[in-house]
Amino acid sequence: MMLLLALLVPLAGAIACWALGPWLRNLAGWLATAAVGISFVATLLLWGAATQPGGVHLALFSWMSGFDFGLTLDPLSLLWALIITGVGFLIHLYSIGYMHGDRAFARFFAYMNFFIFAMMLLVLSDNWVGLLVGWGLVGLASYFLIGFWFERRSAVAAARKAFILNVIGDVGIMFAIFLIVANVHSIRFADTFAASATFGAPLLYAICAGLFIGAAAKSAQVPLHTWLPDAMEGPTPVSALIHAATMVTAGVYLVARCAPLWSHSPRAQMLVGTIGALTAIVGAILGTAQWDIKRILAYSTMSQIGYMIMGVGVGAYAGGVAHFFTHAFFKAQLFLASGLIIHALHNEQDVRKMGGLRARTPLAFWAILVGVLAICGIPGFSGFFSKDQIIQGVLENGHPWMYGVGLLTAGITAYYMFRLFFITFLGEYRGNVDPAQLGMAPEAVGAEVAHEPASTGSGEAHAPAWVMNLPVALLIVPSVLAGWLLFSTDGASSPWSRFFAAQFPTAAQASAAAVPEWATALIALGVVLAGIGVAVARYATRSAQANAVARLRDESLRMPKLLVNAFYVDTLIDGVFVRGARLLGSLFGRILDPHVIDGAVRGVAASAVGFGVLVRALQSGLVRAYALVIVLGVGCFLAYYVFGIPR
Amino acid sequence: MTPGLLPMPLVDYLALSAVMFFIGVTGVIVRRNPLVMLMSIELMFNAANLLFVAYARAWLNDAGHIFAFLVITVAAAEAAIALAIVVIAFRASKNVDVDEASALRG
Amino acid sequence: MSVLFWGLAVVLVASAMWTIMASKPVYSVVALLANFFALAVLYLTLSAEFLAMIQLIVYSGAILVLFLFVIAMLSSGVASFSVGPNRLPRIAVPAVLLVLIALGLVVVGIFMPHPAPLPLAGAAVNAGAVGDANVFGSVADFGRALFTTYLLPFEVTALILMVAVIGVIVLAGEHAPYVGTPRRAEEVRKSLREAIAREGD
Amino acid sequence: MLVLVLILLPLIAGALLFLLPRDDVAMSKSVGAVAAAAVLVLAVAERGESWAWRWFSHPFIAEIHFGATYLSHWLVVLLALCTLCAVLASNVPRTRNMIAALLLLEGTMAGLFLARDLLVFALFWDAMLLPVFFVLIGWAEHPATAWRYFTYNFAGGLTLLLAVAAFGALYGSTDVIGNPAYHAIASAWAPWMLAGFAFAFLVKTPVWPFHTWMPQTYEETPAPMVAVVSAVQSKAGLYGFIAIAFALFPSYFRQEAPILIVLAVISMLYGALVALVQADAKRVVAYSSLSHLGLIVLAIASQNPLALSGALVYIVAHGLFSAALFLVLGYVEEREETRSLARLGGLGWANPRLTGVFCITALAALGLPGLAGFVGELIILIGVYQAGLVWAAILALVAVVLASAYMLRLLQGATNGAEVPDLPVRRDLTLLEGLAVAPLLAALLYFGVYPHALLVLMR
Repeated sequence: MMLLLALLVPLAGAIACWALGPWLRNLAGWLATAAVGISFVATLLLWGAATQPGGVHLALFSWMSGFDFGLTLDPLSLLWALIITGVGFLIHLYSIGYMHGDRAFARFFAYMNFFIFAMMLLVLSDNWVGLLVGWGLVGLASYFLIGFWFERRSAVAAARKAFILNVIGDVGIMFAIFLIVANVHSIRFADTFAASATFGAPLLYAICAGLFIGAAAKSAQVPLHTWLPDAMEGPTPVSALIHAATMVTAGVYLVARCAPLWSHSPRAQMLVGTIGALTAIVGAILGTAQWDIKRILAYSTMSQIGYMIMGVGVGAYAGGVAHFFTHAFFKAQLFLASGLIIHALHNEQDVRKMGGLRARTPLAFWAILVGVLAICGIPGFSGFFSKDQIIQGVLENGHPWMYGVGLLTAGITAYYMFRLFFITFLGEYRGNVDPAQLGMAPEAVGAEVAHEPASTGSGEAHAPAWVMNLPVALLIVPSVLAGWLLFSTDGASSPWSRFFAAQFPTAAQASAAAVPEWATALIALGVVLAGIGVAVARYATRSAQANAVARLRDESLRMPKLLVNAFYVDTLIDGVFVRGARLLGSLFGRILDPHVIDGAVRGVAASAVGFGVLVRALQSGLVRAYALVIVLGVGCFLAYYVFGIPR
Repeated sequence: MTPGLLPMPLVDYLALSAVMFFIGVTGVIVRRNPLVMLMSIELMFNAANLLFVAYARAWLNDAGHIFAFLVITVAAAEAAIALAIVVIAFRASKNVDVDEASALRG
Repeated sequence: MSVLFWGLAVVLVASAMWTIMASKPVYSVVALLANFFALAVLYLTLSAEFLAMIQLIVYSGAILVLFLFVIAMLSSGVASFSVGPNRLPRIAVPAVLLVLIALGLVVVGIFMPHPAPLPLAGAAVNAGAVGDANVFGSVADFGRALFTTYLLPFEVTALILMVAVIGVIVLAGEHAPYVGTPRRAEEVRKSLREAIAREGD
Repeated sequence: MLVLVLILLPLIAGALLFLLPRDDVAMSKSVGAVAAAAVLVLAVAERGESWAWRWFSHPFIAEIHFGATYLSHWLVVLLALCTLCAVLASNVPRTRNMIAALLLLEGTMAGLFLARDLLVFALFWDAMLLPVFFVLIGWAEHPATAWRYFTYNFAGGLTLLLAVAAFGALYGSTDVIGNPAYHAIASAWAPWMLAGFAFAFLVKTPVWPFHTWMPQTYEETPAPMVAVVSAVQSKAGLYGFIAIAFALFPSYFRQEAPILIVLAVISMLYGALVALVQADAKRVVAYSSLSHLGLIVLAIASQNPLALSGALVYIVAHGLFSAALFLVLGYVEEREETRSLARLGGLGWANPRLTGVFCITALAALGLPGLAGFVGELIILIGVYQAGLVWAAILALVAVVLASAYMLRLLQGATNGAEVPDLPVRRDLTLLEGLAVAPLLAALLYFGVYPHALLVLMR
């Protein structure tokens, strides 16, 4: 019952905010926040039961035989549910301040609550269809929130792109469901996993590939990642909640949930690991070329999820899931803190127009500093533990090249995150410098100014400051400390491993790795420090600070086209699929339909008319001709009677 | 004469009627004067009547007479109407030729 | 008897041929009159007294006179009518051939041996209607049949005649709806063409 | 007897409406709504054997025999619901005549779905064209549309009639719908009869390449009528496939199914691709219908029990969301006075309630999980996959992706974008307009979560 409560209260909140929005006004924010809070508490109360073997299970209803629906709460879904509701609660709270004064304040919270509901449905379902429903609804919530400011063309386009790419993911999962139901005749996870040993390798691979298409679309893996940077068109709390902390990690959840399938299919593991590694490094490289603060964070999110996917893909489930755990805190914090900046600078998002913000937004300064340290994996901060565990896990599962990619990515991450930090907080404030001086393209300037119009100039005047500051401050704590859950002297007995002992029993098979764990940590630290060093040299030295304007302009203008255009993936997709589909549609709709098909129909009609014209000649209007024809007919008639018909 | 017996074999009447009928047909087809065409039609009617009467006599059945009577009535009606049409159709025309009246041409 | 029959047959065929071949309509009428007279005599030999009278009165007396009236009327208005269009059309030869073929077929059909001979008198073809041979065809006999068994067809005759009367009045009356002139025909043709063109769109 | 009431009540009510004053909108609307609601209540409340009714029986004279199978029961319920909603939503010039036409359509279509005799079926098949035809004559922008609609569908009706005549001549009875005794027919003429039936059904549904009458008809028919036509009349073809083509000629149907499968898959992709580039909002929905109905035809042609039961779900779902979509597009057109996607936009701020309704409808149409369309899609495709048509299932998934593309294009095109300062009509959704679509959306949601009642075949 508690489980149902945790699931449905956010839905009720969403409906209330949507239906009663005009009457609730600012109360809607508090209502929605309370709903998420209740959901969090309910989930927390189930902790004890969920960590028992078997977890909590609640059967709901059945469509027909084989299609039984229910909810389940085991350590994996418990972790996700807690993060979703916990971090979600803080972000809801923050949004009350951030969205204050927006015309569609209540609608925003309706969408946010709906998102929490959908996400809970996704992680609590005990069957594929329930998961898929959650999966689709999460995509829908994301669509609504990205396109929240729907009067803006770019937001509308970004929302549509996100939705369609997510549907591609849904479709992949649907395909996997066909395979599963055709072979298992049940949609429940438990039945599927129990039967998975009987699947042949090709079938297993096909199922895993289908599921992974879903995971890749939702978790922004190459090449289905292009929606994530565009998704930053949504309000900043949305970016924090959906596109950093929760929704995008659904892919990680899916792969971890299907650990029994993946464990039996090395080919699928290879596929997922490869895509994850590729995403990690591509995201990191693209992160170095961005100027929009939210886009930098978006690419870093993509890169970090690449890590997680790589981890869970190759079998390092605990590490991948742990990275989700820590990442949820520090990435949410980074986004919320950047939201503070954006808010304070009246919706300025371009880091080139920031600078010297340490004094103006001290809380953001500290929060981003902690976040950056955490994401770079500085020892002591949470990211250090989880990231190390993934990198080490990859090696233990026998993929040395992924190990290398992981280390390299860590270095690049350190570089671009510190680049963000230095440009934003050090030096002089550049907000009043002519944009052209900073190398910003004029049309881009126009676009930036138009950002986040609805909350312009309304936020700081009315909203109580603490609703925005408190969540940021609170998130600092887990950002630093969460990683310590993974710490133990012998690796096996950390609280984390004990928590997941039942979920991922195969973790114990860790073969003797070529590199011991402490060495990995040292190497990673070295690479990270090197990355930081480059960032310091380019942005933090005294000389760099002195002519920051000129340097930024230089960098903007010299940025490789390949990076600015994100490896042309978008262009390629647009050119091949979008234009291709439109071309075919025009061809069919403008040529085939009216000319060929209707032409054939008209041909039939024309032949009837032609026959009529032919016969018309007989209709001479001459009485005598008619008489002749009648005689002819009489003659035939007579001939019939005289000679009979030939038999 | 013997009741129920024809003065001549039935086939003779048939042949005579057929010849008359086809003379009428030829008239309708070949002539272009509407009046002559109408008269040819009367010929055809009469050929048919001849058969009715002959068969009535052969079978001693009144129905043939009655039908011949009806045919004469219809012929009268037909002649009246057809002549009216001829009159109005050619009242304003300089030439009397049914081939000129071909408004029904398709 | 056969002399009378064959004599009448010769008159009938000859007058029929004259009717369709006469160069002037008036001659046709005269030929047709001869034909009808011969036919009336033939009816008498078949003991159809009443019909023979009717044949003379209605056909010769009424219809042919009507023809003469029309000829007279049109001759006054149409110059060439007295002659009439008597050119033989192109279809005449095949038409006559066709007619002859049909005639041949009929004759073949009449004289070819039939599997079952035609039932003649005595065979109860229609027992109820078989009359007394002695009075058969007399006016009294005919009248009885007409007003008892065949009352309905007789009434229908009245209807037909009434329709004919109304038709003639409508057609030839003051406000005839349609006067068939070549010009008028061309107009009708044109409007028909337009209507067809509209439908075709 | 009940079955007769279902057919005659709307027919009589529709005829009686013409007695009302021509411009009494409120009166004719309430009479129409009461009649439609009565039919709905009767259709929902009553089921089972009390449905059957037959008049006389004579060797090879058509029997006036009506009755319901579970499929026709659901179709009649759908028909009654859609008609009720359409009557409520009617807001066109000469409303009285429109409502009368809607009721006449309801009566003829109820007769079609409930007919158990092929000849009666054929009779109603042609009769149901007439109300739509006259509505097109009266309201369409081009009269040619009406003729086009009529000619295409009547051609189908002709082959149907020929096939029925042949059937009666060969088997001595046409009282065979839903009669299991007549299902194993072997004759040299059977393929021709099947072809005659199939042609009618293919045109009516429609399936590519027999669809070209549809976009124009849907575009020019006023919203209430097109809602019923697309929601229910298109199902007549599908019903025919299931109840006649499949039930009476199983072996020949199996033999010819590959053709149907190919046409269905082409319909799905073709409709989706063309919908992607249409400039007119109603044409987008029209082509999307082609795509969606292709999926149902695919399900029927696959002959898999799971796919067939999914087909029933999707038949109902498609009926609900296409009716809702056309009604909503009618509302939008009333407000913006255009259907061109290039000129639509900005409803989001001006009409938030309308936007919300539009949103749910469009999402149902693109197969959003949690709404009925998704359930149908999923179950059909599982069945199609089970039937061994892997390639068809995969291509259907491509159509699903395309569906989200064109539906979002439609939805965003109409609702998103900057606020339009000079919107012709600023009025948001009125209560009556809301009531007209609310039952459709509620049913979509209900069956999306719990389609148990529709999955009869699998129980």
